[in-house]
Order: sequence, then C-alpha cells, then structure tokens
Amino acid sequence: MSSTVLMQLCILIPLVGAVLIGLSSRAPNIREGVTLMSAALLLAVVAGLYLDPAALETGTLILAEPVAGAAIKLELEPLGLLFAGVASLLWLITSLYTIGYMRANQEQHQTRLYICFAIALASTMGIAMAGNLFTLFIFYETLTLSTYPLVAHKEDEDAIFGGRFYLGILMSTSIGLLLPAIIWVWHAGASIDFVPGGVLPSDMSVTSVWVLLFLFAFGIGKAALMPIHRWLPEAMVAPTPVSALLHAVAVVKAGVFCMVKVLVYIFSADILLQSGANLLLITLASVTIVVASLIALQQDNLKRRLAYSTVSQLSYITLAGALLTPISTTAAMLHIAAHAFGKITLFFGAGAIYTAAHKTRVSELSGIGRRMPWTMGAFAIATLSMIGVPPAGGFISKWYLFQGIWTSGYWFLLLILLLSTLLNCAYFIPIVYAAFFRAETYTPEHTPGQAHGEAPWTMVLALCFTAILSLMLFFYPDTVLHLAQQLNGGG
Amino acid sequence: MDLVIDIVLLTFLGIIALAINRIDKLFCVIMLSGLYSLLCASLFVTMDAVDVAFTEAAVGTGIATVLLLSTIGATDTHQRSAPHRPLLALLVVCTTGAILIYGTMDMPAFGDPEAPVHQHVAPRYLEESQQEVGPPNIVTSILGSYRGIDTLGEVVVIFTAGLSVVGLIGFRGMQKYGDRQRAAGITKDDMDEHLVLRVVIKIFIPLILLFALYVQFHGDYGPGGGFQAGVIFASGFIFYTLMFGLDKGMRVIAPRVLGYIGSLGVLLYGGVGITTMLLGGNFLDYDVLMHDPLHGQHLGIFLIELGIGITVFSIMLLIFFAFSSRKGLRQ
Amino acid sequence: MESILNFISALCIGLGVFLGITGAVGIVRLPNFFTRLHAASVTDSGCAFLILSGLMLQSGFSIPTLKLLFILVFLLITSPTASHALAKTALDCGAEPTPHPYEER
Amino acid sequence: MNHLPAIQVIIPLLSAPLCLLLRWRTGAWLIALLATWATFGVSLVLFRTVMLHGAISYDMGGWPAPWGINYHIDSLSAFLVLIVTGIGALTLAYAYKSVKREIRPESLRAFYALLLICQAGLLGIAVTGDAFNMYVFLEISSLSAYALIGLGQRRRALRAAFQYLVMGTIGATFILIGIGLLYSLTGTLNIQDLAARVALIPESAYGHRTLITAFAFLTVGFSLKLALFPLHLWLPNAYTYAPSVVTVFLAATATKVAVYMLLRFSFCILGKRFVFEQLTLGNILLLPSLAAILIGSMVAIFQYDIKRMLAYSSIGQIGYMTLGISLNSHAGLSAGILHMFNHALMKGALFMVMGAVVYRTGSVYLSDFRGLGRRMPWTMAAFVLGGMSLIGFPLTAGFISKWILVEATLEAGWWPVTGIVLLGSLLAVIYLWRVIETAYFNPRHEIEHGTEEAPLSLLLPMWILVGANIYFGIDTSIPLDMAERAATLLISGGAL
Amino acid sequence: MNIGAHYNYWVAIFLMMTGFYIVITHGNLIKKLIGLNLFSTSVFILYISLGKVKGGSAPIAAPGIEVYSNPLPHVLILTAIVVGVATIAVGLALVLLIYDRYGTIEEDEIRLKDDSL
Repeated sequence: MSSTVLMQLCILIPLVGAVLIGLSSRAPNIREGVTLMSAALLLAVVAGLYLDPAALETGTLILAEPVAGAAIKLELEPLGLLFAGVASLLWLITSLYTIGYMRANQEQHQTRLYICFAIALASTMGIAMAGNLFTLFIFYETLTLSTYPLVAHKEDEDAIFGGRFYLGILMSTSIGLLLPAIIWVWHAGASIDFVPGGVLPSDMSVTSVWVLLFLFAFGIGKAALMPIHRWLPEAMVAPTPVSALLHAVAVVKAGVFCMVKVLVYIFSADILLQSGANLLLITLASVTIVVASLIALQQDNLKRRLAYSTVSQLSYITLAGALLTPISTTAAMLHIAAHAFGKITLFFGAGAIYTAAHKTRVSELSGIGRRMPWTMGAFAIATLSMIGVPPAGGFISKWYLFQGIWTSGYWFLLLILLLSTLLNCAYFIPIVYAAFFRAETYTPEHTPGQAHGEAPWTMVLALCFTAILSLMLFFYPDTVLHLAQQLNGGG
Repeated sequence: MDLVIDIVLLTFLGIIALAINRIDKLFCVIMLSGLYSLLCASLFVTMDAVDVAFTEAAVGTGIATVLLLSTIGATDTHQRSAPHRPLLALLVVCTTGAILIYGTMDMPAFGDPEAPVHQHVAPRYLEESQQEVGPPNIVTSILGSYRGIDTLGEVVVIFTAGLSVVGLIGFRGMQKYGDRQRAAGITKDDMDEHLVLRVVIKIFIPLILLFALYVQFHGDYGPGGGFQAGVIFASGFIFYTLMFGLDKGMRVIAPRVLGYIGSLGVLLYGGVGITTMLLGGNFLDYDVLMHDPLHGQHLGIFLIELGIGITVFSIMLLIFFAFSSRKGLRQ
Repeated sequence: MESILNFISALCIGLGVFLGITGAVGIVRLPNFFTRLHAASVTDSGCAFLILSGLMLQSGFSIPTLKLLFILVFLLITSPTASHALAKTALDCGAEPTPHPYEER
Repeated sequence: MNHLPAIQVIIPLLSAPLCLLLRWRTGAWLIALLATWATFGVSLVLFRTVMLHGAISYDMGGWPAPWGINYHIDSLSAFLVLIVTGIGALTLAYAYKSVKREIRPESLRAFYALLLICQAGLLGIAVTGDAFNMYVFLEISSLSAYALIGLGQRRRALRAAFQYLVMGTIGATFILIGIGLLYSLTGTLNIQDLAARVALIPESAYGHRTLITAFAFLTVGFSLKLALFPLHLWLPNAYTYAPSVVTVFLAATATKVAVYMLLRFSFCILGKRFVFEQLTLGNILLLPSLAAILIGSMVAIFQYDIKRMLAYSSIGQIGYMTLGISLNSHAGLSAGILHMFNHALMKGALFMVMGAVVYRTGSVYLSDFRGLGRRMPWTMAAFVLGGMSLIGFPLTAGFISKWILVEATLEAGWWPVTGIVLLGSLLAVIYLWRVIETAYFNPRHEIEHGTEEAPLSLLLPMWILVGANIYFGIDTSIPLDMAERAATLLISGGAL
Repeated sequence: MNIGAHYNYWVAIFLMMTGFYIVITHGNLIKKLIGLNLFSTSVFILYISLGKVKGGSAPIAAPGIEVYSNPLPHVLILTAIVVGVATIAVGLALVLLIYDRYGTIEEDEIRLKDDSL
C-alpha cells in the first residue's frame, strides 16, 4: 500500500471509529471493542509507515486548496512520524485503561467521551502529518474543540469553568496570535509550507523576526509556556484517562511539536541565530522550567502537581528545539517520547489510586505502596524517568540535551537544568518514599475499614506496560535516534 | 403671472407644513395634509405636470385622507406626547437641509431650457413618441411603453400594499364586522336619517363612475389614465359605503372578490408582457401585438392601463374596507 | 360686443372673489358654529357660481365651457349638501343654534 | 432571443397574484415553491452564461437604453441573483411547517405572495440597469418586508415593522433625492449612461457640488438600508420579532442587496476615482465598519434572546463587508463580496436553526436551549457548524472570507484593523459558546417540552446550507472566482 | 446664480426638512406617517421643478405648441406617488394593529408597555 494512502488512513481510521462508536452507543461492549479495534488498526498503519523506508521521501499529498497558496496538505517527516507513533501507541494502551476506569467509576456520557477521544486522535494525526502551517492550524483548532467536551465532561460547575478556561486560552491565543503569525509568514515568505531550511526570506528585519517568534511562542498555547500555561492545570478536572492521553501526550505534545516544527521548518537556524531571537524562546523556556517546578512543589492535589511538572517538562523540549543544534533537536525528539511514556504512567497511577482508593491528594498517599505494589512500582519507574536517572528513558533525552547545551554554549542553561532536576527530585521522591516507607495514615473519609487492593486489571496492565516502555526507551533508543538522524540529515 | 401664483402656492405650502408640525388635533392635521396635497396638485399644474397633479389630487387629497380619517376613527384622535429631543432633530434636519442647498448651487436654473435634463433623453420622447408609440399624451406613452416595467412595478407596489393590509388585518377581520354590528345591536347605521345626503349621493355615484371610465379611456389623449381612473372608481364605491354602511358596501363587492379582481389586474398587465414574449418580442414590447407596430402599441397601452385601473380600483377599495372594518373594535 | 362680454365676465369674477373673501372673513369673525357655517356656505355657493360663469363668458362656446358648466352644476349641488350635512351633524351632536349668539359670550 | 433576465424577475412577480387567486392554502405554498425553484434554475443558467460569455443586456419593451429600461447582468449581479434565488428556494422548502405553525391560517396565502414579491423586488434590484427602476424595486421589496415582519406572532413585531417602515422609507426617500440630483445633472437614468456622463463632469467644476450632495444622500440612504452601524437601529427588532422564515430570508438576502446597491452606485456610477480619491469613501466607511464589528459583537454577547443575538452579530458581519469595501483594493472588495455570499449561507443556516427551535420549544431564549444538544441533536449540530462558520473556523466558508479580508488589510498595512477583525471572531466565539455550552453541558431541563427532533422538512434545507458552509470552505473555486471577477469589474468601473 | 433661479428648489427643500423634522420628533405614529408623506411629497415638487421649462406647456402633443415641459420626471413621480400612498396604507394598517394590541399610538407609551412586561 502506498504511503499516501496510509497517511489518509491515519486520519480516517479514528474518524470512522468515531462514527461507529456513535452508532453503537447502545451496546457498551461493541462500542469499546470498536475503540480498541480502531486504535490497533491505527497503530498498525503508523507502524507500516515507519517500516516503509520510502515513506519519508514519497509521502506528500494535497487534499484540497481552499485559498490559493494555502492547501490542506499532508506530508510525512521524521518528527511527525515519531509523534504519530507515540500518540497511536499510547492511544491503544490508554483505551484499554479508559475502559477499566470508566466502568469502575460509572462515568456519564461514556459514548461522547469515546467519540471525542477518537476525533482528538484524528486531529493529532493530522497535526503530526501536516504539510504546511495552514493544515497545522486547522487540525490544531479541531484538536482544541474536540478535547473541550472531554475537559467539561463532568458537567458540574468546576468542569464547565475549567472547560471555559481551557477553550478561552487556547482559542484566543490561536486565533489572536497564531493565525496572524501564519498569515504574516505567508505574506513575508510567499509560502507556508514546511521546507527544511525555512521559508522566511533571509533579509527579514531583526525586529520582525523577534515579533514573529513572539507571536508563535505564545500563539501555540498548547506548548504551555509561562504565562499562558494556566489552561493545563485547569484541564485537570477532566477524567484521568483524558488527562493522561491528552494532557500528557496528545495535546501538549502537539504544542511543543508545532513549536519545534516551526523552529526547524519555518525559521531557519541562521535567521534565528543572527537575529538572536531564539534567546527569547530560551529565556521563556528556562523561566518556565524553574517556576513551574517551584509551583509543582506546593501542589497537594496529585494531578495538579503532575500538570505543573508537565509544564516544566514541556519547556525542556521547547528549550531543546530553541538551541537549534542537531543534537539538541535529537534531544527534543527523544524527550517527546520519554516524557510521554513517563508522564502517562504517572497519570495512570494517579487514576488507579483514585479508582481504587478515591484519594486525590499527595498527603493521603502514605503507605499506599503496600496496597498497590504494581501501580506504585510503575509510578516509581516513571518518576525516575522524569528526573532523568538511569535506567529510564528520561536519562537519554537529558543526556542529549546536555550535549546540545554544551555545543551551543549557553552555559547558564546547565545551571537551570541542574536546578530543575533537583526540584524534580524534590516533588517526586517524597511521593514514592511515602508510598512505600511510611505507615498508612487514616483520615475521617479513609478509615481502615474500607480496605482496597489494586485497581481493575486493565488499568494495572496499561500502566505497567507504559512503565516498561519508558525503560525500553533507555535500552533501545535507536528507533528514535534513527528518525532523529533522518531529521537532521533532511534539515 | 406664473411666478406670482408659484410663490403664493409655495408660501401656503410652507405655512401648512409648519401648522401640521404644531397642531396636535389629528383631525385638523389630516385635513391640513389633504389640503397640502391639493395645493401641491395645483402647483404641479402650474409646472405643466397635469397627470401628476391629477394623481396627487386623487390620491393625496382623496384616498390618503380617507384612509387617515378611518384610521383615527378607529384609534385615537389626539396626539398626547410632546415632540421629544427637538433640538437634536433640528440640528440633524438643518445639516441635511444645508447639504441639500449646497447641492442645489450647481443645479441648472429653474425652467432653464438648456438644462441637461431637457437635452439628453427627453427630446426623443417629445419628438419621436408620436411616431413610435402614438398617444398624444406623452406621459402616457412613456408610462405605458418606454418605461413599461416601471409601471408594472408601480402596479405591484399597490398590489403589495393590498396584500399587506389583507395579510395583517385579514378578510375574515372584515367579514367579522357585520357580525360585530349585529352583536352590538346596531342594525341601522348612524347615517340612516341623512336623507338629503343619500339622495345626492345616489345621483352622483353613477356620474362619478362614468367620469372614472372617461378618465380611464381618455388617458391617451388628455391627462389621466388607469391609475387616476381606478382611484376615482373606487371613490364612488367609498361614497356608497360611507353612506349606507360598511355592511351594505361589502355586500355590493365582497373583499375576497376584490382580492381576486386585483390579482387579475396584475396578471392582465403581466400577461400582456408574456404574450409579447411569446410573439417573439421583448417583454412588454407591444409592437408585436398586431401587424402594425403603432396599433400594437395602442392595444398594449390600452390593455395595461386597463390592468392598472382594475388593480388600483380593487386594492384601494379593499384597503378602505379593511380600515373601516376596524372601527369600534376596542369599544 | 367683445368688450362688453369681457366687462361682464370681469364683473362676475370680481364679485365672486369679493364674496369668497367675505366668506373667509366671516368664518374668522363670526361667533359660533352655525353663523360661521352660514357665512361659509352662502358665500361659497355664490362665489363659485359667479366665478365659473365669468370664466364661461371668457371661453365662449367650446368644450371648456361645457366642462365648466358641469363643474358648476356639480358645485351647486354639492356645497349646499355639504353644509346641510355639517349643520345636521352639529345638531345631532347637540350644538344649539342660539338666537343671540353675541350675548352668550 | 434570450429572455432569461426578464423571466428571472417575472416568475416570482406574477406567481404572487396566483397565490392570492387560489383558495387552497397548501396550493399557495406549492406555487411559491415552484416559482422560487424555477427562478433558481433560471439564475443558474444566467450565472453560467455570464461566467462563460460575460455580461448580458436586455431591453425592456424593446426600447434601447437610455430611452427604455434595460436589464444588465454582469458577474456581480449574477452572483447576487444566485444568492437571492438560492436562499429563496431553500427558504420556501423550509417554510411549510414553520409558517403553518407561526402564521394565522387566513393570512397564509398573503404571506407566501408577499414573500414572492419580496424576492422579486430583490432580484429586480440586482438585475436592473436603470437607477429609478432600482428605486421602484427597492420599494417593492421593502414594502413587502415591512408587512412580512409585521406578521410576527408577538405584538412587538408590529412595533418593529413600523420602526423599520419609517426608517426604511426615510432611507428610500434619501435615495430618491440622490437619484433626482444625479438626473438633474445628466438627464438620464440608465446606469451606464449615467456613469459616462458623470465622468464628463470635471472636478471642481460646475455641477460638482451637486454630485457630492447626491453621493452623500445615496450613501446615507443605502447605509440605512444595509444597517451600517449608527443607522442599524431597525435591524435587531425586525430580525428578532419577524416570523422565523422571514428572518431567514431577509437576514440572508436583504442587507446583501443593499450592499450591492452601494457598490453599484459608488463604483459603477460615481466612479472609483471620484468616490474614493476625492470623497474618501474608504475612510468614511472604515470607522462605522470597525464600530459595527466590535459593538455589534459585544452587544450580541449580552443578549438572552438568541435570535436577537444573531441579529446583532449580523450587524457585525455587515461591518466586515463594508470594511472590505472601505479597503478599496481588489482583495478587499473580493473579500467583501465573498462575505456577502458566505454570510448568506451561515446566517441562513443559523436562523433556520432558530426556526426549528421555535417550532419545538416556542421561543429561543437562552434558557430554552438547556439540554437541546441531546433532545434535538441534528438541529444543534447544525447550530454548532453554522457557528463555526460564523466564527471563521478553518474548513468553513466563514474562514475563507475572513482569511482574504485579513490578507487585504495586511496588504494595506492596516495592522490594527487586522487585530480588530480577529477580535471580532473571538467575540463571536464567546457569544456562540454561551449557547453551545447551555445546549450541551447543562443538567437537563426540568420541563420536558418538544423532546423530539425537528421535522425533516426543516432539517433538510438547514443541513443543505450547513453542507454548503462546509463545502465552500474547502472548495472555494466558484464563489472566490466569482467574487474576484466582480471586484475586477467594480474597480474597472463596471465597464466589463 | 440668482435667487430667482433656485427659490423653487429651496422651498421644496424647506418643506422636505419640515416633513423630516416631523418624522423624527413626533412620537405619535399617525403624525409620523403624515410627516413621512409630507417629506416625500416635497421631493416630488423638487422633481417636477426639474422638468419645468420656461414657457413650455403640458406634455400633451397638440398642434401649434413647440415647447413642452419634460415628461420624464412626471412619469417618475407618478410612480413615486403610488409608492407613497402604498407606504402610507401599510403604515396605517400597522398603526391600527398596534392600537389593537397596545391600546395607544404614542411611541413612548408603547415602549413603556413593552418594558413593563
């Protein structure tokens, strides 16, 4: 099968899945079967794309051209392929997890949730394979809209409010900043395609480069650079699977992915370097890294803490991208994968704890490790990956990031990195420590009477699997590195 | 001499306009507006616009006044609110007027035969229309032939007015009137003892209708035409209704029937156009109606004037019925 | 002959105009409804009659004369009828024609 | 001998009396339906002819212009005719049930007749090549519109209609004055002839002041008709209280036609040079347009009657069109003209949704929308998609016109204006999201009325329009090409 | 240009503006309509004045008359008059219904009644 067909399938499978889910809303088993089926199919297709060596060369097709010059264009390139792979792989696992979670907690409107999930995945695929800024923008917006119902899923006051916040920030930034930026690029560069080496004219004035970069940096709200990171913690009102897949993988990664893509394919390295505009991004990123970690320290709600850690981890990727050296780009790609595996495990853990023990606060977790050994074990592994300690995938990406900084020569960044690593330890280790080595404390709502064991098996299976993945990334990073080489070779 | 009459009339108009603004007895206001139209008509005569004068007299002084009167008959005879925000309005009005006056600065002098208006399109009408269309009344030939579609539009406007009134008030609303009367125990209208009036009206109605027909068919040669004729014809019936009561009036011609007649008038006009198309001419190109273009034009204009007359008559009467059927609805 | 005709017609028209003005003055000056109506109706008919006949004399035997005649007949019938209707309605509405209108003020 | 230009107007004009002749009420609807679809077919043929062979001219009564009245159809008018007839056809298909619910049975036939006449008037405006004839048709359409609005169920409809009647008539009289002044200068009424003769009047020479005045009066008159910002007062009430079908039809067509007249007069008669370079129509229109975009959208946010909300958003959208004109560039004009088309699509769809909601729940207050997402899924889905288009979301028609408009503003280098345009769509997000949120994410309504979906006869036209919104958002070749042609035509002064 | 050349237009303009003023300021619906009527009728005067030719006669062809006034404005105004009366009729119909439903024809009272709801 030719790669173009496969690319279309990547977007079509989840959409068709969504329709089928909608039709089978009466019968839950069929509905969830459909979800798993489409997830598996999608993974197969992406794998097919990955295994087909010719895909990266041949893969480009134009679906439609609404406005002259702004076509809806799909194109395959290493970064996107990696992103697509990660997202599709984790979708499969997450849907397994979701089924358990949803049934255990008797959530309302499950059909709507599954449908939106599928649509969100479709738009994620679209983002991953977008051939130009226009297409990117379209799928970026569809992703925002399709995830809104997931955030507002509970339909109580908080959920509605969180949803408004989510939609408000993401929409206003994208329409208010990203769209003008895109149109400006089109105006300046006469093209909005992703071309290795950038499309912007080299004679662009320094100020306009700065302004443009500024527009992109804040226009891509999903990258959660401070101070527009607030939507991410707010979005934590969503059910855990949603937070897990979307706000640890699909949505936020879409953000940083767009960021890196813009840096690599729209701006060219030399423009940024000679205008020094990337300093803007670097500073923003480093500030975000530190501040977000500091905030994370004070969060008692587990999911919020994870959310803030996500914010800071995302900025690693942005930072890596902004360094504009081949190695740092590799680091960015690695970290996309590493953080995805790690963070989804953490969220799964949080969800499992909530399902089994109905605990949401860090301070309640003392001694829970004995009741839920598998969950907390996976949690621990993921924590290592977050901090960047071997043998976890996080280490590799950080390693490359250090190298990138070394070659690019922004020494102060080393300090930032060290500092953030310490902070990571500071807000992750206590959880694990308390879970395993503290005696269980009882609160009025959690008495020894209601003893609980592990969460449903599907959930445990899922989170163990993701933990294993983040370990494997340490031992076999070649798949990613291979893609990274192609990227640097191409770019 | 012309100038004097002109100025006198204009002065009267100005006075009346101001009076209308000041007086709040609606009855007087309506009478004044009727008078205003009448004076306008005479002004038009002094400016050689006889057809316009005729129409203005028939419509402005006749129909419009009757309608206004029947409205206040059914509603409220006094204006109770004072004009609000007069100063602002005055400002707006003055600026508008100033702009207009500024605009007139470059307009050709009044009555100047060299004005572009008299140089460009009109001459052909004046010189050729005799040979091209026929009727000595050039206005009629322009109305009927050169700008036929405009006139079709005019008929449709009247028809629309009728439709709107029917749609808003409804035939049934009119027919209910009789039942209301009987329910209220009013068997004989309050006009019953006006013997003299009745006799006079009885004498006059045939004359009025006759005159209407004269205006209708003499329109080619003198002032007048379908529109004026229709209005006058309607006014004959309006007289009758005023005299003998709406109930009897509507028994002479039922509103529904009037609706049908009106539609038929419009269709007649349009039908002429479609016939010309079928005969291979353009829409409303009467030349093709008969072998000799001139005769064709004559026939065409005759027919469409008939259409106009029918429509205007029925619609005007219909509107009058509709309005006077509202009388005493709230009491 | 011509001049005599002209003179007569001029006389008629002049008289007519005078009557008309008198009527107008009467309407303004007279005290109550009926007196005013009286002034108006009487002078009105007279003035119309005189002016029209004057005009007829001007135009001689022709279509316009015929038309003028029609108008004359029309007016001679209508204006009294109108005054009659007015008076009657006024009576029905309860306005009393008083013998000494000036005293009541 | 090609009679299509005449037939175009004649069909609806003469079907109206037929409606009244019938006793059978459904028959009136059938006649109207047939008439509108026939007109639509004719307009398609015309459209194609104009696309292929350029402008068509047709002498009424066989008299050559300027002595007779001629109908002149160029790309702009063909485009407009297509909009009007298309919307008209869909509206009539939609009308049957909704009208039966909302209009007194004895007024039904008059209603359909008036609707036809209104359409005929709008078409006449679009195709006629004679200034005064344009005025006549304008009055035809307006008069029927007043009555149609007055037929609304609530008594406020009467007030709205009267208000519209007064303001509309003032506007029409202004237009009449303007035409009269032009006539006094040139002695002709034919648009092309007028253009030729006006062009002969040299600047700052005798007659120029009259020209300026004429321009001023025409502009004010048209602005009243198209509800440009400070003169928009009639619009919200009229759209809110009119019967649903009427709102659909008028909102989608009437204002567009007014915009058309403005374009026609300022470009094809007075000429670009005179209007823009000497009288700077651009700057005159700019502020009202921006104010309309901002204030219209902001006021919309605070409306609880959703029909009213959409009416205010219409004011904002009209602002986009006039903004496109005021840019006075090819791109700007194409954006404005394209937005006429797209706005007709989206507002048509949205007001059809309103009609369906009224059909089921009886009113369209925000509170009526609670839980509608589940009870009327298709209707609300249509609302969401139409709303997307209104916001200017990618892959919808609305996005295209916004995109081109923004591009045009950038071309002119008006950064702040770009900002305001985008801000406008953000405001649109807000006021539409209130509804969507209420419809989907609120605990279900206690009072369960009209729980079932709207009937198919309402859904089908609605979804056709929604589909059009999506389709023309992806494949824009036809409208965009047409809009650009029209823009070129206007800039060249209608000579093509 | 001298007064004599334009007084006709100016008076017409004065009349128009009076009508316009009445429309804007007066709250009584019937008065508004009458003002509207005044406004348009005065516009007709403007048009007809355009068509007048000094020493011309009515445009009805007759032997021995050379100068005719311009018939075109007459035709236009015939149409316009019809439009005017049609508008008045519709307006009055609305007024009747408004009186039915509101019990008054004063604008501000109507507004009060609506707001009180």
